[in-house]
Amino acid sequence: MTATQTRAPEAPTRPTDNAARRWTTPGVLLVLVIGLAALPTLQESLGLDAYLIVFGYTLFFWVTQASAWNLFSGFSGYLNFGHAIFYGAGVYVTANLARESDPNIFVAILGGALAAAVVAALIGYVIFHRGLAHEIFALFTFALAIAIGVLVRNVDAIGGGGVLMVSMVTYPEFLGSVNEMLYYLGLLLAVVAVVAAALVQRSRLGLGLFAIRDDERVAETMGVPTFRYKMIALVLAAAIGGASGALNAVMISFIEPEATFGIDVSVMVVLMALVGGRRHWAGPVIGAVLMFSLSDRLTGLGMTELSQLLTGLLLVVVIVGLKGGIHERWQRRPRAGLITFLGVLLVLLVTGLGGGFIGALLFALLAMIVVLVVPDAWWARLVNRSREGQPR
Amino acid sequence: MQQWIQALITGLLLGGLYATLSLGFSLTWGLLRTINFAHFGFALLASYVTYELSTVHGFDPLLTLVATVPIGVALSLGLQWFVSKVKLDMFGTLVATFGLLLVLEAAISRYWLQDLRRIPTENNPWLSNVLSVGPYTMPVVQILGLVAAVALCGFSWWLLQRSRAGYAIRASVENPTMARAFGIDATRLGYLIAAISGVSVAIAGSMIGILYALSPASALIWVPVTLAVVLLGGLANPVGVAISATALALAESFTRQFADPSLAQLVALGILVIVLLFKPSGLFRPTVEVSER
Amino acid sequence: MKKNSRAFSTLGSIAALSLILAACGTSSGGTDGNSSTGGSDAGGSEDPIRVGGTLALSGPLAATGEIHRLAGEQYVEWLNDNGGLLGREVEWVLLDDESNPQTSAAAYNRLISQENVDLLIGPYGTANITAAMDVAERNEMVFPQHSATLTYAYDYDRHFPLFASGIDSSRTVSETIFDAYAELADEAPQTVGFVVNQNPATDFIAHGHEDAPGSVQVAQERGLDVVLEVDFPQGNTDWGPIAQRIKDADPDLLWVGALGGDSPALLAALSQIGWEPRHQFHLFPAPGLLLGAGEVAEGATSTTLYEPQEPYLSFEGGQDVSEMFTAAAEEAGLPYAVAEMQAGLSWATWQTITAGVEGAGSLDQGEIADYLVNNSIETVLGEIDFDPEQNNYYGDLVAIKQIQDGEFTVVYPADKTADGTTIN
Amino acid sequence: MSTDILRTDAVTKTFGNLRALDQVTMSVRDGEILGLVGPNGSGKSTMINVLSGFLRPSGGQIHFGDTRIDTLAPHRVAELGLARTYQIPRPFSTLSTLENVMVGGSFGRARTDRDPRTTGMQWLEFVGLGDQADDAAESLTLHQRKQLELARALSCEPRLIMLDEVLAGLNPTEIEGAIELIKSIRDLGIAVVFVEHNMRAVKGLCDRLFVLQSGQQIAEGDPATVLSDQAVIDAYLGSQHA
Repeated sequence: MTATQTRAPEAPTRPTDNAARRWTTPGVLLVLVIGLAALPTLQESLGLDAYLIVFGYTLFFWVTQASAWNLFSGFSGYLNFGHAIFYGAGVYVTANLARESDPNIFVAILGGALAAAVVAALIGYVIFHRGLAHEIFALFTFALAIAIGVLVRNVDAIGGGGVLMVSMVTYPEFLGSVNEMLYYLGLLLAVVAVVAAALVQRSRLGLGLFAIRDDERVAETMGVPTFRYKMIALVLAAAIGGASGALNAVMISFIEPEATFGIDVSVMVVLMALVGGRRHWAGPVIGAVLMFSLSDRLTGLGMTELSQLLTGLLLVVVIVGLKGGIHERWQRRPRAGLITFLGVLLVLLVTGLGGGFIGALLFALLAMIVVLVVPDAWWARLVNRSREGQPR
Repeated sequence: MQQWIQALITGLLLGGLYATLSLGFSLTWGLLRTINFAHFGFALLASYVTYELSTVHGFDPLLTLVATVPIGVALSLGLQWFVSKVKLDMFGTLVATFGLLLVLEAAISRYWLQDLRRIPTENNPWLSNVLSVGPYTMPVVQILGLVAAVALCGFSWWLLQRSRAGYAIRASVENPTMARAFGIDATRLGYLIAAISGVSVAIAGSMIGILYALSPASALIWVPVTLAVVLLGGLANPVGVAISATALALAESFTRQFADPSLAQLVALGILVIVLLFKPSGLFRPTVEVSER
Repeated sequence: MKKNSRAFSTLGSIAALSLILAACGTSSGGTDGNSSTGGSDAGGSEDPIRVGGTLALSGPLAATGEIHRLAGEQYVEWLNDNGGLLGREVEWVLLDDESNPQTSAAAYNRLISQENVDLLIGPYGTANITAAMDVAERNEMVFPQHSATLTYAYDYDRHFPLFASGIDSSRTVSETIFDAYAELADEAPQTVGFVVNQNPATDFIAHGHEDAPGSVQVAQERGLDVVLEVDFPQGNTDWGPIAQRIKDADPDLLWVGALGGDSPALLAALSQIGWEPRHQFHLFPAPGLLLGAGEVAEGATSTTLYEPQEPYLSFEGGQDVSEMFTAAAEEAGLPYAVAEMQAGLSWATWQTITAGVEGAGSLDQGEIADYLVNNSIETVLGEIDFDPEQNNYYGDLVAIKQIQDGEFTVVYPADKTADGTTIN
Repeated sequence: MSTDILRTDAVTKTFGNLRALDQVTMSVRDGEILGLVGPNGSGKSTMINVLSGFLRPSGGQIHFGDTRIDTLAPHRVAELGLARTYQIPRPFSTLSTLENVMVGGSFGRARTDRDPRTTGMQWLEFVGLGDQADDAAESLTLHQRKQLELARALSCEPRLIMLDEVLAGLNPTEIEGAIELIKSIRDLGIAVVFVEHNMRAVKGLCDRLFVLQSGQQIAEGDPATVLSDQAVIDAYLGSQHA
């Protein structure tokens, strides 16, 4: 067995990547990030409306939170239903900093990350020694988040007697208006979250977490330091969630314990990751883009019952039709999925039919889901018929 | 001293409601491997039907059980059919049932609007129908609720632990393949469990309709306490549910009486967090110990 | 089981397809947001003036959001029937903020930059108003709002509050409550018990904020003996123990920091343990539900800024809001169709927009703001003079109403009562 | 005298009031194949679980080389070079066959300078699973899963490997293949603890035997003498008559 030193093990995706393929994903992502970063400055000249900046920020927020959550829960199988604990820790760092003077946004973000990391370390240290079953862990964290909400409500030192306001924060001039600052920092945190998830997934830590997810005791006896790995992943996920929470406090400006530690954030990140796919860093990104652009378009329609109905139906359809989540199903039909998505997106953007960029993005994703949901048997017949041109 | 006993009574009566509400959720989770968030939608629908029949059509609120129980059972059976056909893992059922909850909330707010609704006092005799023993008072409707809770938990305990069907159910949950080999029809038994959950969620829903104001968004108020009762009581363990529901309700009641009502939920959830830290499977053994593979 | 899972995937694809068609169908109407122009013979042929705003059409605040939606729609209809604004038709672009501040802030960004609305109107609820006001301030737009009570938090010079309680609202509202009960002279309550919802709005009026005193301190200042002070969480599930503590404290005046459905539940619990409040005050109850509580609610007082009775009916638009709102509410099937404080606040906010635009004769935000600050505005709440020195707040117009023989009627101050009815 | 790679002193394991292991003292010499045999329920699997750290002993000590391991976390035990297979295969179901082996290659005693993907492929080929590398572990047959168990244990680069009834459920040809495989493992200088009911394989492979009955040691020594020992025969025959 010749000992030749080569790269770290590949990402455990189904098709073994060759070198060329290996660099396309990061390449494409880099171009996307640069494009997104340029958006605010090009916004006027391209004639896009300024709302895209705010939509962009909130989209980055959800991508960050869903990716951070998945980094621990998706990879390790311990579904955390109290992610709002870490998000809320970040929010309340900014809120408490803002009690005296307008806080510096970077101090707030780092403080939020630190606070969330400390809270995660505490919770992790206590819980992981107890060996809670996965579903008990899930609902234990759910109850813990709500208990912390009630605690913050009643402890004036943290909760400020129930209400804290964040109106202004100080930040470097070159970031532009508050909305642009939120956009840029939101994009930065989203990139950090996604890159962290991708790096973890491709590293020894990722392999260890996947092993923990499938059979923790076997993983432990094969040498995986399960306690240490669960702690590292949880603290990392919490830090990113806390940082993003600290930034989001500026957007909410009215900070209340029930809303911050309530089920909104905790349940939404789980839905986004489960819908998008838990086993790959791209899963929560796709889930976040789909769920948020859907809710954004639907709030625009002003028909509340319809939007609730559509969101509920979509959840059922996707979790039933695409068992492992959109990304996993996409891996079985990568070309067809991508062509549908890009095709529909371009058509809608050109014709302006979908009601602007966000509508086009949403319908392109929904079209891709339809293509992916079609069962294999039908798909095979469909593809063959189109190739050979005559019906079977 | 009198306050202690009155707080004890109030806690017991509240425990009855918590137990009835949590029983179905616990059985579905423990025996049917489904974390059913639509459960809270079923309860809300039952509350609204009770409100509608008593306020608009003048029926006695308790009599509306004749309508809400069949609805609850039908919805639970329908869900069980859907879940058994669709083959989702535990967390897949959670997403699907959360979706169904949203659909139910949309339907409810379509018909009853977003407005706060409550049965007016003249249509709701149960609000003033109170049994008083010395200085202590007990609303009769909550006593009936407690009786229903004891009956439901008792029956499901007897069914699971002492009846042949119960033995078959537990066997088929613990080792489905082996059970099927012995000819146990798991689906039929699954429907039996779903029916029991349907009855209990409907009774709890109607009780909530009688006692509280309703709005389409109020379904989720009951999620934390139900999770606490189910986790504390051990999955699908009817006796565990009954005792943990009472324990949590008493803790809340005493906190409200002697400390401050705003801390009640903190005390209840605090107990849960502490107990789970020392006994991860809850105070009582789950009915079916998922064997270490 | 292959056959079944295949069947379900097909079902999934059909459902997803229908989703797309539904989404396409609904949004192909070009502009987003259901705009209600109402009115037929609106003036002017130019494109309509678009007023943007959000309301809680879903989530915990939706019950009251619904009232503001109906009142707003009726006003726009009335406005377009009476020549619209500057001779142009008015269109209200309404989005749902789902009772969530973050959604509200994002929606106002959309209204301003995507919908490019000409004017803004605030959402419902203190949290959502605070979030939306930041967005309005960044865009220097006039921001009239009807229901924010945390008066200490707002210093934006183009924000126009219609919750007419003065800048020091926790003190002024409290003083008005106790002034009303002082009318009872020797029968006035000596002891008071506080039971307060932790919601920010009710908590602020009851406990105040830092240097601004709330009702508890004001009661003590006035020599009343506070025999009970208890907070309950939003979504409280048991009223028994709270009722028991009230019975033990036995206050002359039961001061309930109520929101929505709290009051009837508490009164039911009190009647079950056989305790009748001698005097009872409820801060922001859902009026329909309180009346629904029947006999136990007799004598209950609450705050108001508009009631469908004199003198309000003779104020500017007082008659219109009552008739149009009640008709629309009955048609929509609301269980309680009476136009009261919330509907009045909404109508007054729209009146402020109309007065500002017509007075300034233009849609320029600065001119509208200047006009509103320098002129008194006639509204259903009465005459209002926004005072720039007090962050555009003004005098206290809060009145106290009481349930007498199953009906609400204003009992204090005297100039707001119909034919001199007094508190009992 | 080759040195002892593993030594247990009076190891006990109780489940409630059931004494699964009762004061068991045994040792495994470097490079040898030790047969751990005994009737069903004699505590063989429990012994492997305890040795590998999967279960904590209730009493007694275990030494691996000169390090005491019964107080170490199981992953520390694996890093020292002790690996095991499971009687009922427990693959990482959502990972591919190669990824399963890469877990061993990335942790355990594997030196970090070696790419686990390459070493993983080598071990897969070694056990004959070369062309199943990218299949999902879930899709493997029972025999293939047993081979995967072996490959996974070997990928930890152990000094001692414990095989828990790897022959159970295999047809004769598969058994022959497995025996050859175990011989080649021994040739790599890895000590083997071989838990097995197939006496023919035990006789063919083992240098020494250690016999357990209801948690207690009843015999030890070379296969020929041990299998003719009356107590051992009674233990097996006795169990057949009971």
